[in-house]
Amino acid sequence: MSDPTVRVAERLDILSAETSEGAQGLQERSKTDKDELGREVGAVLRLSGLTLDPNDVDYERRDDETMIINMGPAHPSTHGVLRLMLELDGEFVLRTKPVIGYLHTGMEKTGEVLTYVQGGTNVTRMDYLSPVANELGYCMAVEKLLAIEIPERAIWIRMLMAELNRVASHLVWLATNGMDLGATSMMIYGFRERELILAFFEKTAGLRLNLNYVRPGGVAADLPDGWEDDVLVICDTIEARTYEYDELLTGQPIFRNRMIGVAPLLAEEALALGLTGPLLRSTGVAWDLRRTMPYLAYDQVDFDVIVGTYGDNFDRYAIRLNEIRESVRIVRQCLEKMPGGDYRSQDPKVTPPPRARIDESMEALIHHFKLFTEGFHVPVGEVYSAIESPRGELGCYLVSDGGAKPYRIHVRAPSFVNLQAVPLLMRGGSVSDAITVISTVDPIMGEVDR
Amino acid sequence: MDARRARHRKGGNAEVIPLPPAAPPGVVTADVMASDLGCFPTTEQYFGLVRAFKDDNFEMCVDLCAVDYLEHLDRPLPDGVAGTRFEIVVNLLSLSKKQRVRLRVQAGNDEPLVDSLFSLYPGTEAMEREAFDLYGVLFANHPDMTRILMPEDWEGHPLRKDYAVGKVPVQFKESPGPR
Amino acid sequence: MNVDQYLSILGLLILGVLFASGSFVASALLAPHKRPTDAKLAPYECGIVPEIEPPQRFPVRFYLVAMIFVIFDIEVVFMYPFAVVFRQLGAFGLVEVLVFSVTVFAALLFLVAEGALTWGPIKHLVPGTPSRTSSSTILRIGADPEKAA
Amino acid sequence: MALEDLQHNFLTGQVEDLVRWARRASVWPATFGLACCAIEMMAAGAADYDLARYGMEVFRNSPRQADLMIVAGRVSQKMAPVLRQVYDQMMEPKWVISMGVCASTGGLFNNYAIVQGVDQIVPVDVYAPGCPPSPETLMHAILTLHEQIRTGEILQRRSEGRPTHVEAQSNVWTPDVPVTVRVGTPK
Repeated sequence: MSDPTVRVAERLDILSAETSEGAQGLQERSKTDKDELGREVGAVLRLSGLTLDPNDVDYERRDDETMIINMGPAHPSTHGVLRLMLELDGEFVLRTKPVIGYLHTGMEKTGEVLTYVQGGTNVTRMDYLSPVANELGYCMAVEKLLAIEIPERAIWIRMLMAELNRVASHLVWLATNGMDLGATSMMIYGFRERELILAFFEKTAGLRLNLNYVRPGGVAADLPDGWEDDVLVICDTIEARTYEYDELLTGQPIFRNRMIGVAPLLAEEALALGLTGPLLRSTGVAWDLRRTMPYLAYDQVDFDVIVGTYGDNFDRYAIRLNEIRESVRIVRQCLEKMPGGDYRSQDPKVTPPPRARIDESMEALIHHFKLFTEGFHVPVGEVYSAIESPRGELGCYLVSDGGAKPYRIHVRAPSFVNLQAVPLLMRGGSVSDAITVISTVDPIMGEVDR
Repeated sequence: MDARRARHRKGGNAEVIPLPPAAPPGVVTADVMASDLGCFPTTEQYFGLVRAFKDDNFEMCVDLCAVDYLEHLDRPLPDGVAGTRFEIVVNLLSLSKKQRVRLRVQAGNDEPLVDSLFSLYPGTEAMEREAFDLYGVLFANHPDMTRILMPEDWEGHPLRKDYAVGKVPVQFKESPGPR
Repeated sequence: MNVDQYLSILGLLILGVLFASGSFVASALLAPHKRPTDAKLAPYECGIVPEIEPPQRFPVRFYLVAMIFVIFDIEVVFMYPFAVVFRQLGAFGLVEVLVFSVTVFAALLFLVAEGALTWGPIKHLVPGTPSRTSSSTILRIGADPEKAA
Repeated sequence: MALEDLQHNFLTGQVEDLVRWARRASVWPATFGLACCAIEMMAAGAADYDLARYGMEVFRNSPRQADLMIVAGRVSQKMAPVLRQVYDQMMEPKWVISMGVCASTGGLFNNYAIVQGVDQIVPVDVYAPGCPPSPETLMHAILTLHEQIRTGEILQRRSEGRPTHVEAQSNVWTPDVPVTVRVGTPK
């Protein structure tokens, strides 16, 4: 009797049928039509129409000269379960097609089953490097539908946590980007600094990751007392350490050869592809939602928007490194200007009453019971609210039919759109450049596949 | 609170912005929440309107998603717009004017078909494939109309309202099986 | 013909044979008897079972690199006999071997001149200014509105 | 006379303990990071919670050199056959830690897209609870695995008696594991 745990198939093609994604993958050149071939080669529409400069796209290349290979889901440097089908001519990448969906969790379907109170836990697991950004986008959409005002202190606490989360996300990017280029010590430094921030998150929200701290109507809990010197320690250490990373990486010849001038991007192409975040700013377009369409209290805080010039890998690295310093600057200003008052809106329909009052007043008990079993009702309507997450514009489109559960929740994930720049940036570079392209585009598969 | 102040608080600019000059005639507009202009083009006007917006320097198509209004065919819509089951919501953004526009296209009941925006904004290619994969909305002359998230041989479109959530009953009490 | 000169070569030969056969015997003895499954025999392609057979034709660049290796390989083979008797040959031997290696090196120079080793990516890179630091090519746009647009 | 034909007697007693001790002390994990748990696994591998103290300092990327697969994150339907393929290509003896509730039981996402529990695909040795499990929980799971290795069988890892997958329940769609890994599509 064959061992039940061993998966044998009489013919290998039965096995291969299970993991091949057929039409979603890269087909031979003879089977792909001109438009799709242009897309896979990375030709991007410019204002003057689809520019497929003939010498760039060589249709007549025969299939046996090139090799189609998988840089598949279980790959150390694809930052998660991204599968890239590459057509290689020796060492150089001719065509790329990202095949995604290997982490599709049906979060938008689960979002329709959970009430508004529980929605935060589902949304926070999308971009698992910056959970506060997801919750913030979702809660701002719900609050716009509810049309309630949240107290001053909640606004500033949200800004503080969002910026700390941006620093943590960029630190992980620096770490994995360093490891992709062989600087494994950067991996250790990056995660060492991040532990400081995670310790503070654990102290305020009780969890290191997936905090569910930002809730519709304000914040789950007030900041722990003595949080000022925690945040001060974080700001000083990380500010000093960024100069250490600068010293470690920027002067390093291998790092420079693999990052400077590799995978340049034009502003026109970035806008046509709908890219946002550090990818768009690296091409010189100064678009940062915190500055151009300020939300929360970003207009009362002084910070710089970092913009690149060449749009190549090095610019994206420089942008993210300096954005850490900007975020630390914002955190310092939040530290000074943090107002007093309550941390959650006092509207009983939205915020559950404090535990102590439940035993005293019957009405508080009813509110508590209704809020946590059925959740609060949101008036009919639809809204799109967008914030600036570390990877770009994170939008939340919410449709409510008056019930306690969102009728439709769609999260516009910045990584999902930024991933479309990968064929364009990889075209013509070598496979080692492909690794740096994936790293600087910084896709998070939880957010891409939702 | 006067309407202008209310509108501003909802995230949009003070007043509703006008339609671009080159827009096809007869497009119904409405004051849509948290966006500077809400348009309800029909499937015929859809492509022309988006091209008009693109020429009126709306440089970026930020978001495109489908919504399934199976239980709410009679939802509140501006007059002159017949609500169908599927609806495509497109979000355009103008970086120079700092404005957002939201288009809601009624895409039909059982065989939703809308023409693709790929030739205007190549960035919508993946979003349209996702709308096709999860909702079954077809996009005319889209370069690669295949599934993007679900496995290739998956039947059905999961995010439709008549598709079960696929919950597996969880045994809490003394569960008979090993798990 | 004194034999002891070749004794060391014989010993080396025997050791080589022993090592080679030894590993086969050990693996036959200690390896688990299960036949490797189809999956284990299939090449590892990041978790995807490969369906398309990789083409047998390889780009010509790899062949040129192999040629460079062969040049140096031949050169070293001819150096062995020289190394055994280089003391008796004296200065003449040294000059002779230098001339030989210079002529072989010329072949390498020709190949490198032909661009066998310059594999630069097809897409030309943006000529970055050498002195780029992490803050030289970025622009800091402050809060003043006219610069931010 | 292969390792598996060792008669458990006095003579070979010490050899088995030596082999098991050696294996326990140098288990190399294969990076199978899927979602949020992968970030916590990396944090566990980094400086503060250092996995190197258990002899696991290097995360092997190819299954040919890995002994342990830490399934860190939620396994989607599209990922199931890939996970099974990587598991099959791992060298014997191999172990599996199912890290996080999403890998162990589908966790928060009880829907069409997630395989409800990775033990429907690969036989799992240790389940680490938590969403995501903090690095300490992961280390606790690793230590329990070490105990299992130290006291377990040398090669007969999967005794027939212990069921490795969900029995077929009539009313519920069940994946017919293990040959065809693609789980059915619920209606």
